[in-house]
Amino acid sequence: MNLIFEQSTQNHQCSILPPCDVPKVELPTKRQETLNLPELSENEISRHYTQLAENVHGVNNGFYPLGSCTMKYNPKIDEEVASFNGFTNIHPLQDTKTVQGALEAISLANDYLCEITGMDKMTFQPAAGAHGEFSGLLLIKAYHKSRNDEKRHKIIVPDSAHGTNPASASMVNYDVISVPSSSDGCVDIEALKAVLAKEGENIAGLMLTNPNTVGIFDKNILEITKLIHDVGGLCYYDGANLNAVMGWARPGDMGFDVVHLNLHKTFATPHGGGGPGSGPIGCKAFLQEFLPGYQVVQKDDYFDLVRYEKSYGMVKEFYGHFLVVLKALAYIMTLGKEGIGEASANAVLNANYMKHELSDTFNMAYDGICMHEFVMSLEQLKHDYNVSALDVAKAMLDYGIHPPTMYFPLIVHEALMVEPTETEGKAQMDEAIKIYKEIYKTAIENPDIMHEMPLNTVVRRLDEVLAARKPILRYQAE
Amino acid sequence: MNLIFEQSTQNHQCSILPPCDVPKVELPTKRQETLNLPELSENEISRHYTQLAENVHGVNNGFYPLGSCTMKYNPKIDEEVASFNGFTNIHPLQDTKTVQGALEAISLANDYLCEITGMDKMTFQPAAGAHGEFSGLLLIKAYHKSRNDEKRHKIIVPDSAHGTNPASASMVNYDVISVPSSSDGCVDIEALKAVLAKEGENIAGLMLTNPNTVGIFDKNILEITKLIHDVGGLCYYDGANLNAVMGWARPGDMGFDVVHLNLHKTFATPHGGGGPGSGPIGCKAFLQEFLPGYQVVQKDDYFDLVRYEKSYGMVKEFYGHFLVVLKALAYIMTLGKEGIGEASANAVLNANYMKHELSDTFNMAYDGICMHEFVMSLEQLKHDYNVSALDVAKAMLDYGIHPPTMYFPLIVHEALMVEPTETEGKAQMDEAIKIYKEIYKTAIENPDIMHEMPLNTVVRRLDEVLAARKPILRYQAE
Amino acid sequence: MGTYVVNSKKEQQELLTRCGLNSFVDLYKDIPEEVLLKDGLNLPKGLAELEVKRKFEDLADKNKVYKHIFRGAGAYNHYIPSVVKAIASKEEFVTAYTPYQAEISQGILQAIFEFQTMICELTGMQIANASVYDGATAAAEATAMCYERKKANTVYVSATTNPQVIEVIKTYSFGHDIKVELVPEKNGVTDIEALKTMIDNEASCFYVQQPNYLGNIEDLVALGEVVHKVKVKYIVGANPIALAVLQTPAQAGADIVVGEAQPLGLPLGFGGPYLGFMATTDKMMRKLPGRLVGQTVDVDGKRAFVLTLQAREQHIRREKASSNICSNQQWCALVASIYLATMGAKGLVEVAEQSVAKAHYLAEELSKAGLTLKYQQPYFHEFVTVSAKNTQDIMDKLAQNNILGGLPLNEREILWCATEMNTKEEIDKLVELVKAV
Amino acid sequence: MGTYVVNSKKEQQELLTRCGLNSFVDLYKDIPEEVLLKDGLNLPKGLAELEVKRKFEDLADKNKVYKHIFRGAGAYNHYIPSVVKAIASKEEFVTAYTPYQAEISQGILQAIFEFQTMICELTGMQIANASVYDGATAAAEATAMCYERKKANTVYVSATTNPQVIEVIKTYSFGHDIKVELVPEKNGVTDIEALKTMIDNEASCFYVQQPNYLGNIEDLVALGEVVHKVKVKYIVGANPIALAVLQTPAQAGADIVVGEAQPLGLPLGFGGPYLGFMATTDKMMRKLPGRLVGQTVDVDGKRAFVLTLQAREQHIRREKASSNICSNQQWCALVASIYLATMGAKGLVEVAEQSVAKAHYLAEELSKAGLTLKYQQPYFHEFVTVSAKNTQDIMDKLAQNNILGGLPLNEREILWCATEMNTKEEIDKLVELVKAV
Repeated sequence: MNLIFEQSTQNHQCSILPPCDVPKVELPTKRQETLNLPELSENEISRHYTQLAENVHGVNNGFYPLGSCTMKYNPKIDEEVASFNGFTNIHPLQDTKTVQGALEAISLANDYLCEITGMDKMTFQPAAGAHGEFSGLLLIKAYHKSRNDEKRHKIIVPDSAHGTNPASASMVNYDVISVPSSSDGCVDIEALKAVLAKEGENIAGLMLTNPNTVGIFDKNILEITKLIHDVGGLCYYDGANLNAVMGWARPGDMGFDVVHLNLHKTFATPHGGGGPGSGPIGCKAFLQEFLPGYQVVQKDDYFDLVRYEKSYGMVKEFYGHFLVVLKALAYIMTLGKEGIGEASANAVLNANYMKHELSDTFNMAYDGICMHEFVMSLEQLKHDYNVSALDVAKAMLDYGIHPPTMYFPLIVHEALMVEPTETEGKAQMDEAIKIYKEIYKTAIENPDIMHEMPLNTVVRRLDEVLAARKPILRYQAE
Repeated sequence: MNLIFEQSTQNHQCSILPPCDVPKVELPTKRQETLNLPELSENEISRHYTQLAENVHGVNNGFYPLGSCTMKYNPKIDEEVASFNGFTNIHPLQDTKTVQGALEAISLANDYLCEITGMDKMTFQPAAGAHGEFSGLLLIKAYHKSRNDEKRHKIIVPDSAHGTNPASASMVNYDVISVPSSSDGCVDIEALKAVLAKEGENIAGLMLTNPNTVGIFDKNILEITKLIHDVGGLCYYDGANLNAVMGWARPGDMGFDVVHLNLHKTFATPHGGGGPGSGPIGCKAFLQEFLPGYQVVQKDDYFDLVRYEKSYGMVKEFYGHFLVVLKALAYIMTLGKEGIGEASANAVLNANYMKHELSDTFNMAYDGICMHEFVMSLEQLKHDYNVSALDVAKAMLDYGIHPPTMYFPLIVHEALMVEPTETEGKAQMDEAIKIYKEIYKTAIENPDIMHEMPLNTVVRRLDEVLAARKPILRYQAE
Repeated sequence: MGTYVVNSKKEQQELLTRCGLNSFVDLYKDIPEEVLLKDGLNLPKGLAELEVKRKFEDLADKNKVYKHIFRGAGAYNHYIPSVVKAIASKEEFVTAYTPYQAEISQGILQAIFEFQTMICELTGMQIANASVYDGATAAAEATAMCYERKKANTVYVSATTNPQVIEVIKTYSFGHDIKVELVPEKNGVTDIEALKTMIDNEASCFYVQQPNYLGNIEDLVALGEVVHKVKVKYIVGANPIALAVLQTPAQAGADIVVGEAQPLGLPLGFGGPYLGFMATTDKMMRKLPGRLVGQTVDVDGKRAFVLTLQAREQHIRREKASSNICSNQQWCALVASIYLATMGAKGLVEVAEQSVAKAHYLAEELSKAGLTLKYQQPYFHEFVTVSAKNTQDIMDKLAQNNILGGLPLNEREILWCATEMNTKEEIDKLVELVKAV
Repeated sequence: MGTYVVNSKKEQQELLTRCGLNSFVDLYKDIPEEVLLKDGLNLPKGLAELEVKRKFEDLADKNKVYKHIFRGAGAYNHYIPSVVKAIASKEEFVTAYTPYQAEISQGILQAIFEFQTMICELTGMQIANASVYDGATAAAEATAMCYERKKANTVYVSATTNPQVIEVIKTYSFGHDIKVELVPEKNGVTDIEALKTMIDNEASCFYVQQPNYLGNIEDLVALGEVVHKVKVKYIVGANPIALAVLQTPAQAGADIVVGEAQPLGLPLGFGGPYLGFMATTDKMMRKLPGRLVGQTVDVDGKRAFVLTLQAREQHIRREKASSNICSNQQWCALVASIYLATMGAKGLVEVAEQSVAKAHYLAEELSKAGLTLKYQQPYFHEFVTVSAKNTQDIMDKLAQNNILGGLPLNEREILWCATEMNTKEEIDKLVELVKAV
C-alpha cells in the first residue's frame, strides 16, 4: 500500500469552502516552511482509506477473543443515537439551561453506573482506563492529604496486574509494592499480611482487579479489602474485568472505595482502533468531595454543573468523552436490570465452554471454573516442539480470526488469554475451537512451518527489532 | 460464504420493538405456512453483510471503466444532503404547503436539467434509463394519438443501439426498424433515407444516442433529426452518453424532441449494485401537456403539484426516486456553469488518452478522436491465439481492477468498451494501461493460462450454462 | 466551482499534448458548429461543498417533518432498525454497478439470491425476481406477463386497488394497446358478483390488492376461484408486512404476487426510491421480467451465484424481451433483506400484529370522537372513517400538534393508518384533539 | 429487555451442560455469599431499540443547537467535510482494537504513521506520537516529559493559557508532587519581563499557548530565547489550524509542541472526545509518552508498519514507564488525518485565513456597536471585547436569534470567536442585534 503522501499529486484537491466574503487580513509571524500535506481528489482519498480499511480486522470482521480487552459487538443503535445533531453540535461552554438533555444523560449514566458498581458517585472526565486509574489514585492521594496523612506513599499491586497499575501509581508518585499470587492465581493472603504488618502506616491503598487478570474471581476479596482498610489504606478496583460480574456482584459491596470502568470494554462502546475510550471513576460518598472536574447535580427538575470545593483539579478538558458516554448509556438502557447480568453470565459461560472444549488439547494455566476469560500456557509446546504462543497466534491470522492476547499475564509462561465475550455464539466458538486444535496439530506434526505463519496476510511477520533500532516514525519525501 | 439462511439458529434475534401497548386483535384468514426467515443476532447479521461487502467491487475499491455505464465517483456530500431528516421523513401525500422545500428541489432540478439538455420541461417519475425510454416513447405515442395520427407505429433504431431501445419500443407496441451503421460507426444516412422514403408516414420516430454506443459523435446529427421531422416523426435522445457532451452541446439544439437522462450515470448518483437509478425525461414545449404524473409548478413563491389535463397517465408511484434526484441536484449545484462542461471534457480527454496509449497494443474499432469511451476489438487476438475478450476481461480481475464492458456494442466483434470517466486521474489510468498491456503480453506468450483466469478471486469462472439449465433461484433447506 | 475531476490543469494539458491536441475544443470537432455551445450553459456558478450543504439545509427546513404519522395510502411509517442503515450504507453496496462480473460481485449476487428466497418465503410462491422499480410497476409488469398472443387480453383490476397502481397499470396497458377494466367495489371490498359477470376467458388477468386500498382484507380464495374458473391469471398485490400474518396469496391460488416493499426498512422519502417485488410460479418463470440470480458452481466446483436466465432480457432479446427493464432496485432490496433478517419471522409478525392492534385501537377510540368506520369488513392497519366533522378541520387541528392525520378522501371521509410506530399515548392524544374539532 | 447475547436459551443450557453446570449461579460459586446480588440490580427494565431511540431523541431535543456559533475558548466550530464522516464511519476503523497484531492491522498502523507525519508537518517538529486524550492532557504529559531527576522541577505556565489546560497541568503536577507557577499576562500576552525574572535553571519547563486563550498571538521567538537561555525546556501548545499560517513552533525553538486537534474535523460534541497531539525533537523521542508507529519490513522485505519503541510504555516498563497511557485517540486521529488530506495545505491555509478574516471583520463591526477590543495585539480568530453593555443581555438577545455569542468572561467582557463557518451576513445580523441591546 502506498502512503497517502506517495499518492499526492500537485493541485489535486477537493472543493470545500466558498471564497471568503470579508476582507482578508495579514498577520505577523507568518509561517515560512512549506506545509507538505498530501494533495488528492475526493475519489483518491476515498480509495486510499477504503484500502486501509480492507487491511483492518474489526469486531464486524470476525471472532476477536482478545483477552482482557472485552471485544464485544458494538451495537449500531448506540452509534446512531450518539450521532444526533442535538448532541454532536452543542458547545461545551453553552449555558446549562441550553444543554439540559446532555446533563440529564450524564446524570442517568451516573445513576446507572453507581448502581452497577455499588458506588455513590461517578465522574466522567477520565478518557480511558489508564486515565481512570490515574484519576482514581489521585482521589486516594487527595484523601490522605486532606487528613494530613502524607506518609502514605506506597501502593500494593499484585504481580498479576496490568502494567498500567504500577505505571499509574508512579504518576501519583507512589511506590509500588508487588504482592505475589498463590498457585490458584489469587492474591497470596499471607504475603499480603506480611507486607501490611511491615508497611501498614505507609500504605496508601491497594489496586486490584477482580476477577483478576488470570480470569479467576478472588474468593478472599472481603478479607483482602478488610486487611487494607484495617491499616488505613483505601481499595481501588480496576474495572477492566467488570464484564465478568456485573449484575452478580459489585465492587462497592466487595469493599472497594474507588473504581474505574472501561466503557469501551464493558459497556460496548467501540474501541476505534485504539481509542477514544472512556474511563469514568466512581467512589464512595466519603471521597466524593475530592472528585475532579465538573459534576452534574440535579435540583428539582434542573440539571446543573458544579465543582466540589475540595476537588483536586481536572484531569481533562470539559466533561470527558461525552459522546462515548452516550453510547454506553444507550447500551445500559437496552440491557437494563436483567440484561446486564445476563450479559456477564453469558460472557463467563462462553469462556468456560471454550476452556472446557480446548482443555483436552491445550494446557490451562488454572483449573476449575474461570470467569469471562481463561489463560492457556503453551510452555510445554514451546519446550517440546519449539512452537511458541506467538507462533500459534500468528497461525490464527491465516484463518481469518483474531488471536487471543499473547504473553499476558506475565506470571504465566507462553500465555494465550482467550475472552470470547457474550456476543459470540456457539457456532462461532465451535469454529474457533476447531481452528485452535487444527493449529495445535500442525504445531506437533510440522513445527517448522509454524514459524513461517502467517502466509496469507497482506504483510507477514514484521521485523520489530529493526523498527525499534532504526526508528522511522514519519514519511519523508526522498 | 454461507447463506444467511444457513447461519440461522433458532431463537437468535434482535430486540427492536417494545411490547404492544394496546390489545392485540385476531384477524381472519391467518397465515398457515411457516415463515422461514433467518434468525440471527445483530452481531451475526453485521458480520454476514460485512463479508458480503468484502466480496463486492465498488467505485471506491478501484478503477471501474465499465463502458456505457459511466461509473464516476459518487460524492459523499450528495449522500449526506439526501439523508437529511427533512427529506427522508416526509410523506409523499403531505399537503404541498408542508413540503415546499421538496418541491423547490424538484423545480430546481427541472430548471437545471432543462438548461443542460435544451428541453423545456423535465419530469422525474421514471425510475431508471429504460423506464425513461418507455416513458419518453409513450410521450411520442400520446402525441401522435392526440393528432389521430395512429398509423405511426414504427420506430427507427440504429443497429448499434442498446438492447433497451428496441425493448422499450416493443413496450409501446412499436415495430422496430433497425438502420445499419456506416464504417465510421455513425448512422448510415443513405440507409436512413431509404427507410424514410419507404416508411415515412408510418414512422413514429427515431431513437438515438449521441455520442453513439461506439463512442463517436454523429456529426450528421442535424441532418438526421431533420430527416425524421420532415416525415412527421419525432426524435428521441437516449441520454446514456450525455456525459460526453454536457456543457458542450445539447440534445435540444441537435433537434431532439424527447430525452431521458440517467442520473445514476451522468449526474453521479450511486448505482447501488443495480439500482435505484433515476431516469427523468425531458421534452420540448409542444409535448409537455402529455407528460406523466404530477409536475411541480411555481406560482409566485409557491410550489404546487399539478397534473396536466392530457397527461397520458403515471409510470410509477408518486414523484419518482426523489432522494436520488436530490443527489443529482447537489451534484449539479456543485459543478455549476463551468464544472458541467469541465467534467465532460475531462471524461472525453481521459478516454482519448487511454485510447491513444493503448492503440500500440490493442486494435481500436474506430479511429480518430473518440468521445467519453472507446471500443477495442480483440477479434485478431481471438483469431490468432484463441484468447477472447472474455479471457482478457477475466484476467483483469486478478489485478483488482474492474474490466471494461464486454461484447457491447454488438456490431463490434470481441469488443471491450472502456469508459474511464473524469473521476480517474492520470496515475490510475497509467496503472491500468500497464495492466492491460501486461495481460496482452501474457495472452500472446501464454494463451492457455488466459482461459484459467481469474485465479485469485473468491470464486473463479462460473458455470453459467448450469445456472440457466437447472435454475436454482432460491435457497431451500435440505 | 466544485469539481470531482481528478487531474490537475497541468495533467490535463499533458494528456491533451500526448493525444496531439491543443485544447478541449479539439475533442469536440465532430460537433456541428451550430450546435456547439458558445457561452456555456446558463447555470449558476458552481458551489463549494459548504454552500451546497447550506442550500440543502435550507430546503430541508422548508419541509414539515411530523413527529406522529397516521397516514399510509401506499407509503408506510415503520421503524427502521439502526443496523439496517449501518449495513446498507457500506460503500461497496452503494457504489457498485449491476453484478456483471460475477467473480468480484458475489456479495451482491448472494444478497439478491437471499432476497429472492425471502420474497418466496413471504409470498409462498416458488420464484421471485431481484426486484423492480416499485409496487405499481411490479403490478403493471405482472399484468404484462399475462398477455397472450391470441386473446383480446383485457386486464381486470379491482377498484379497491390503490388509485396510483391502477393508473400505472393503465399507462403500461396504453403502451401495449391493452384494455383495462375496473371491477367495482362493494362494501369496501371487490364485488365478487360483478367480477363473475365481467370476467371470461378473453381476459388475460385479474389484479386485486391485499389488504386493499381502503385497508380491508379481501377474500382472496373466493376471488381466486372465480378467476381460475375461466382460466385467467390471478395476480395479487400484497403488503409484505401483512404477508407475515395473513394467508399467503400462494395458498389462495395466485399465479403472480407483487407488492411494494417500502415498509421493509425504506424511509417515506417523499415517495421514493421504493421497492417492487415480483414472485410467481415455476411455470411462469420465463415470463418474469427483471434480473434473476441463480446458484451455480465455479470451475473449482465451489458454490457461486450469477445473473441467470438472461435470455429473457433486453440486452439479449432486444425487442423480444419480456420487458425493457435493466436496473432492479438492488440497494433497496438489500435494505429489505437486512430488515427481514433483523426482524426475523417473529419480529415481522410482531410488526404486523402491532400495526393491526394500533389501527383497531385507533378506530375504536375515533368512534368515540364521532368518526365511525365506513365499512364493516375485517381490516389490517388502515381503515376509512366517515363523520359529520370537516376533514380539513381535523387535519389542521392535528397538524398544529405535530400530527399528520389520515389521508383526506373527501370532506367527510378519511383513510387512517397506524403502525407499530404509533404509541397508545399519541393515539389517545390524537383522539382528544379530534374530539375538540 | 434488549440483548446482544448471541446464544439462545437452549444453546446456553447446552453450554452449561457441556461444562457440567446446571445454571448461571454455578459459574459464580467463588463469589462470597455476602456479596452475590440476591435481587439483581436496581435498574429499570431493559428497553427495546425503538424505545432507546425515542429516549435519546427526547434528550437531544432538550439541548439547544445554535445555528450560528461565535464561541470558541477551546472548542471550535469548523466545517467537517462529508467525505471525512463517510470514511471515518467505516466499521473496520470503528470496531478494531489497538493494532497489536500488525499483520491484520496495517490499515490502522499506516493511518497512524500518516497522522504522525502530518503532525510533524504542521508543527515543524521531527517526531510526533499517535495522539493522546486531548490538548490539555497533551500539555500535562509534555510537562511531565521535562522533569529531571536532580532539579526542583518547577513547571512554568503562562497565565494566558486556557484555564482548563492550566488546571490539568496542575492536577498532573499534583500527582507527581511538582510545583506549578503562572507567568503573568500583560496586555493580553505573556509578560516576558516577568518570565525573565521568574525562570531559572531549576525550572523544568515553560508552557505557552499559541494563539493564547485571549486570542492573541504570542511572540514565540522572544519567549523561546528567554527559556533556552536558562536551559529550560520550551513547550508550545498550538492550535493546529493556526499552524497552517503562523510561524511554526519549531522555528521558534520549541522542544515540545502539543495541542488540541478538535478543530481538525471533530464536532463540538459537548466537549469530547477530542484529540491531543504531541510532537518533539529526535533528542526527546524516548521521553515521548503514548503509542508510536514505525516503519519496518516483513520477512519478505515488504514495507510494513508496527507499534514501536514500546520499551517506553507501561505494559513493558510498568512503574518505570514514561506515562501510564495505553489508548491513544486513534479514531479521532484518523478523522484529523482524513480532514487534513481533504483540505490539503491550501485548504487548511484557507480555513485559517478565513477564520482570521471573519474574526477581524466581526471585531471591527462590533466596535461600531460599542464593543471595543480589550487588547491591542495581533490576534488570530478570537478576541476579547469590553463594553458598557451587560454581557448577559447581549447573550440573551443573540440566543433569541439562534446565535451563540462569545464566551462571557465577566459582566463587561466577552471572548469572541469566528471561523470560516460564520458568513458576513450572519456577522452583520449579530452586530445589528448587539447594537439593539
